[in-house]
Amino acid sequence: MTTTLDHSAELARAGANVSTRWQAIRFLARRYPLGAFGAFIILIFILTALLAHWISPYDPTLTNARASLAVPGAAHWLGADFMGRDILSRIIGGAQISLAVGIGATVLGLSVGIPIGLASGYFGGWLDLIIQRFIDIMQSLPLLVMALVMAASLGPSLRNTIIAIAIPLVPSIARIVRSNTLALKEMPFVEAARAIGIGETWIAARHVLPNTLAPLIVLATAQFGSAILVEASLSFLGLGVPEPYPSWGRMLSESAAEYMRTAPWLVIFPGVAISLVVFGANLLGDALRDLLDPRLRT
Amino acid sequence: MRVRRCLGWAGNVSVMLGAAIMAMASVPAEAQKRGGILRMYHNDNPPSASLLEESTVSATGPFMAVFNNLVMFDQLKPEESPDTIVPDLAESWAWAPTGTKLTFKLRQGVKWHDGKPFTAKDVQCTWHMLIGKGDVGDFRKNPRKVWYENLSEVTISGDYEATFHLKAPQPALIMLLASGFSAVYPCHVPQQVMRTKPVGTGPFKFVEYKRGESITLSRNGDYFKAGKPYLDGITFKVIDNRSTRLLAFATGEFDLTYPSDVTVPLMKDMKAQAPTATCVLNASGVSANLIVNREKPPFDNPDIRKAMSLAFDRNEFNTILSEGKATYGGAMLPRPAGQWGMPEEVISTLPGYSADVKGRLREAQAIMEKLGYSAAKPIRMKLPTRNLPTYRDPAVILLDQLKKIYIEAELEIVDTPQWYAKVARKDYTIGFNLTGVSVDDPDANLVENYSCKSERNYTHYCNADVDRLLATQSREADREKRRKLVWDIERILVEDAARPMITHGVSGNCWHAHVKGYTAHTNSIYNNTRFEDTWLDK
Amino acid sequence: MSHSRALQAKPSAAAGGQAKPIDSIAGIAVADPLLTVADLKTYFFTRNGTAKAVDGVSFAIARGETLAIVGESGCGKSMTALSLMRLVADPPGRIVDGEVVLDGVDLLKLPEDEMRAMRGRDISMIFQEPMTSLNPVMTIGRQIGEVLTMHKTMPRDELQKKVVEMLALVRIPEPAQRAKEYPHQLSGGMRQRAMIAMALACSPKVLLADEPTTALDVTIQAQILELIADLQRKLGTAVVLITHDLGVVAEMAQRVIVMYAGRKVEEASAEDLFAGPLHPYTQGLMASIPRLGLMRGESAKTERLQEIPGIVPALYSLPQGCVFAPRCPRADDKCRSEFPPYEEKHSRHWAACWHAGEGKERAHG
Amino acid sequence: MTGYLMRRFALMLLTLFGMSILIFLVMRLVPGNIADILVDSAGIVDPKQKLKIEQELGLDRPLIAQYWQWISGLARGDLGYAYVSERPAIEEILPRLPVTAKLAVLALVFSVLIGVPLGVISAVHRNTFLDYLMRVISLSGLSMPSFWLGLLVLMAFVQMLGWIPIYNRQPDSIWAEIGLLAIPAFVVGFRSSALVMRLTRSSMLEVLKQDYIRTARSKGASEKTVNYDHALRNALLPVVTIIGIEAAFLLGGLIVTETVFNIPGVARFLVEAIRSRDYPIVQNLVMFIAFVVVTVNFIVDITYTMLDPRIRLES
Repeated sequence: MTTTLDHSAELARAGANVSTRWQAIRFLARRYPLGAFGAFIILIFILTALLAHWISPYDPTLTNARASLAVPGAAHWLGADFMGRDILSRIIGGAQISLAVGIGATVLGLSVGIPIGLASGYFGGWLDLIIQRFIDIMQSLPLLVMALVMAASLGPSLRNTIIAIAIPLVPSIARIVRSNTLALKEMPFVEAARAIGIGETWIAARHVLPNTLAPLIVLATAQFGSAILVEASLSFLGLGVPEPYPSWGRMLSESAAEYMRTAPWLVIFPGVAISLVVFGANLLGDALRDLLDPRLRT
Repeated sequence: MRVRRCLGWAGNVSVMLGAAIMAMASVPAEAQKRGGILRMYHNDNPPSASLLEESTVSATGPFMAVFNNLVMFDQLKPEESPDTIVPDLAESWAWAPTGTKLTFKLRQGVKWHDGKPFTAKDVQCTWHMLIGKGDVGDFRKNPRKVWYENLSEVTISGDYEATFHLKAPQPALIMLLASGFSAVYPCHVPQQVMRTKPVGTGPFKFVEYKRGESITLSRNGDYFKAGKPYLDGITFKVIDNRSTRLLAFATGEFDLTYPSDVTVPLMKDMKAQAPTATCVLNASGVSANLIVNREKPPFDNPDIRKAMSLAFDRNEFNTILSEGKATYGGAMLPRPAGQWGMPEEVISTLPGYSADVKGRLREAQAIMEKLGYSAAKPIRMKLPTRNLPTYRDPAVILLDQLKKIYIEAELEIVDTPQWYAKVARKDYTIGFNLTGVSVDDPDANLVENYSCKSERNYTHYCNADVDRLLATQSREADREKRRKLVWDIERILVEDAARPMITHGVSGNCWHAHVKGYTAHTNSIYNNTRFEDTWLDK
Repeated sequence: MSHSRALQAKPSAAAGGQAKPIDSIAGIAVADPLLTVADLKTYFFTRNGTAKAVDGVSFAIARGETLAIVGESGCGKSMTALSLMRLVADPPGRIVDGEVVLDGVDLLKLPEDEMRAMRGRDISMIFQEPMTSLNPVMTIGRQIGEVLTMHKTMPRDELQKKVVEMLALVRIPEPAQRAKEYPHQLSGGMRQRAMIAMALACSPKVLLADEPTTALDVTIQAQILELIADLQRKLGTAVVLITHDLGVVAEMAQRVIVMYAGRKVEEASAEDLFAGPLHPYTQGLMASIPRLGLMRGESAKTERLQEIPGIVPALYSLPQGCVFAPRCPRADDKCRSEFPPYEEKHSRHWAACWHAGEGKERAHG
Repeated sequence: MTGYLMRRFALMLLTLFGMSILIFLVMRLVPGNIADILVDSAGIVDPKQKLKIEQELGLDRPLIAQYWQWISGLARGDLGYAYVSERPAIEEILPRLPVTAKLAVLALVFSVLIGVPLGVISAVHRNTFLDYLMRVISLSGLSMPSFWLGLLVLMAFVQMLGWIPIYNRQPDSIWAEIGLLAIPAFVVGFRSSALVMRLTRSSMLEVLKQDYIRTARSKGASEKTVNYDHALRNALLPVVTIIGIEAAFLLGGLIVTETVFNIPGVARFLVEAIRSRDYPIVQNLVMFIAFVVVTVNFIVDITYTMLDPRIRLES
């Protein structure tokens, strides 16, 4: 009851031989084939980003006059853009940017949202009231509009893009932490901890937080996907990650859209990359929700 | 040698092609048909409708047709030069023997669009506002103030004569007055209105401007040039995406592309998509260049500046951006489109212009290596440029070239609102920049961008020798003598790496066969959109 | 509610006096059975293994008779009833074996659409939670009328009349008005009455009542039970009453089946069962009910209430041998290794226990 | 009930007030102001000219005074003057609203028309191949950036029909307009439909687990009656809430889609105004969007109470 993460009991009951981690993974993969596929996509994505330097056929920023708008072929598998930069290399490089934005914004959102939600739910009172109103305000704008305003106000850079995307992610994190905290703080084990004189902050951090982990993991996975999407949209509108970083969204934006007819691969491949990664994150998120949140099991 | 050949070829072909077609388009034998709306698109939102306050082609395109100048470049002649200047609101003009007084005889019976009569007072008002004489009201911006640095006052004699008084002779003043930007404004209309609902004397009246959507002009029935204009009106639909708008042109949604909107790589596709349309390629009057902060390390070191100049592979820029059709030279538009360009034999002697690209690169690398830089130990810096694709694309190529001389620059995309402020603060080492020139004349181009006093000399390049030579050439009436002076200035600018020039761009313009009486100019994109001669053969 | 009264209210004549066991059915035989359930097995196939929710249950019931199925929650009573209706959620549940013969028709072999036609018309069910068992966004009248339209064709106004009639029959005041109301506007007791009206609208042959009074106030409970008994007499419906409340059993049932962990462990007439429970589980159940002790005039002070230690085992990891052994005070090695056969220990009193009838005798006084 | 509504309304006003402060401050944190832009567009760097423009626009006044000017004007229905166009902001915003509204409504219709049936079918056939297929389709819809989908649709149109479905002039009739807007609306709606589908499905599954569904079955109701008469009726209640969330979601999608399809609506105008630091436009538009979101949520709340007899008939 203390944690829904512990699957060993369930695994054992199912009679699966889970003596090794690998077998546990195989077991889960069989139970959640779509989730496993999602995890596979994300894994490939992360590996691509980490190994970009070694697997990239060209330097993603290397221009080449002779390869301008090269058609996909042997030299450039996915073609080249107007400036002769290899699209495959740029997609591989773009994975780094997307990963940085996805993880950066999610982690930043969590690290701001969790304390806010904990404080709001655990201490209640006027603090809760103020935080709740503030969350209301933040949530009265669509995610993209909020990110847009923030991105414009911070100026275009990788760091600012991460911040701009993290800000609108905070309310939903704070909200979920708060509601879990409210439910948990009346639980016997929290009462017990309080009874033996453990400090309130310590209780909040050590006892309440780990128990909100499951919904947070589910939410974070979903937010990872939407952070990547929002980055793509911001970059598409010219307010995201600037050159020379090969951002997928910007690859799609004007310079690519200029060649929509003459060089469609400039529009197709980066879009496929974005969709695939977000699709993977969504599949994984769905499976994690099934796995971690038994109430939502279908 | 390769560079030079390429250069000459590119220039010749584009211009000759343009000129030939233009000549055909402007055959006057056909009888003009009246009526119809000219459907155009716009690639941008003009900042305002006030030509005197703006300096982009996005403003002249739609609004030049609302106004008249004193004089203008013949709309149907492709090349702009002192010889193609024709009367507009001025019937005739004459220089005083001292060369310091220029008197215009003005048309009578001309009416502003609001019905008020046009008089010499309006001419006086306009230029006094431009030189800051008297109350300028809410006239906010004055980008071409330096053009009239030499103008002390405008006097009038009666309602139909105005005289420009100069501090020193300036024969090229008449060229400046023929620019599309040199509109005559009414005294009685506040500037706020001129920015939003401009009142002119021109062939078309302003109807409305919906930002991000459209600009609409309608025929001025009272236009003082008899029988003109032929069109009932002109509409500009704003479409941001170039692919979209060019496709819309190809599918017949529009009659004419926006001036200079068709890039070289898209020309082929345009010809394939709209085979019956006329497409011409001309100098855009826009040069790609670098602004260099000579006070900030490492570019305070002349050796590094020299290495950078040597390292440019202009051909690569040219091939990627313009399929080799752009031209190279100094600050002035190169020959043959340009009137003032240096001869090829002069250009090839300039540092960093020799055809031996590899040799130059090796030389540049040697300089850098001597200073202790290498691929392992590069200079790291940021290279700012504006957040516009026309700036970004070439800047990316530049980054790649700088890498070869061990300068690892990261592009810093600066939003338009911060660009000039940043430059003014000298908050850059080198930056990528585009310079557009509306009139191919040193008094416009060089004075605007390199004289110490100019509002638009945002690099604050200031060289007393250059200023002295600028003043001398401006007074010089003999064109050949003036040309020599200009070349001297050009050499100093190149050697100082004032704004190292990369290429002078070319751009295309297309129109469907039924559009008549429109001519693309070969040496400017700013001065040919009066549309008073344009008609539709439908 | 007085318990002595409850005992008196119990019908004295048990049906099926001249009982003769039918083949393959271990248990009290019923002459002219209306519904016969034989060796019913309903298993749940879950990620965690197979749960045998109903494991070889057999019984029969005659027209107009009331049979009670008792046991703790989770012992398979409700699943037995749902299996009869063929409403076990599939997946994960499935009826894997057995027969459910109603009036000569084996329900388990019927195609789904024919089964559907039987539900509500020949066999219907009342559920435990009147709060949640009624559709919150439909009026009471519509929900009752729906049963009628599904099984009969009748003109609208007649339907309306019949609905009001049914509501009147279950003694809902102002029936015409109530028909237009939504479930949440009715009290718990009223909702259960409406539920009964719905179940009986087509005068079914068998009514399965799954804990019909558990969720209600004590005072209402008696009224509802009385209503069911009353309507049963009027309509001649056989009632399978599922409950954990032995008081209710005493009041309503002629015969009783005790279930534990999906199996039938004891079966007898109500009289016999209360007089002398044989299975230690039944004994435990009775000992845990205070009023049964009080009923016998014993002082609550002298008789400590007993509770059955432990909990019902998880159905997918049943122990070997007697399933009750882990909780049974009398369990020995034999119990733990061998499953006891279901035998007639006394006349018309069956049980599955190696030690049937031993000990605890004093509970019966 | 009225007490609840009053409280909700007060909270709504509070939220909007907070939003006004937030957006006002955030916009002023933006490096560079309109004066920079106006000066830059002319390519001049004279600080005197910039200062003059700032004075003209009141940008040199204290923030509190600027805020008060805006808010007090807003209360009077005066949105101030757009900096760039120098026209009343209301004249810039109002004419752009109808097309965005039409687009949003059409997109919402698409998302409901696609999302609800798919969600129901998916729930009814849960864990079958059909369910998996629909979930994968909806998930991929949710994963595609709508601008990319828009670009693909544009490319397909051009490639196949040689016609580009962009909004470059006011269509002749309302039907022609709807026909033209249907394409971008479909793009936005398809993406949102994924959300509606998923939520309908889970809502439907939740309902199908309810006791009253079992009751309906015990009455002999057919699967069709159970699914569409008993379950859907209940499952649609939370879907109504979803549509509220959708409204906000859609506005985000419209920003990029209006850009791709060149639709002269407010969403694209907002991006443009942000780029040119046109505070009066940005402030008022953002407030307007917040107002729409908050109001729609409010209306959804009311609708919910109207639709659910449990709440509606509460005294």
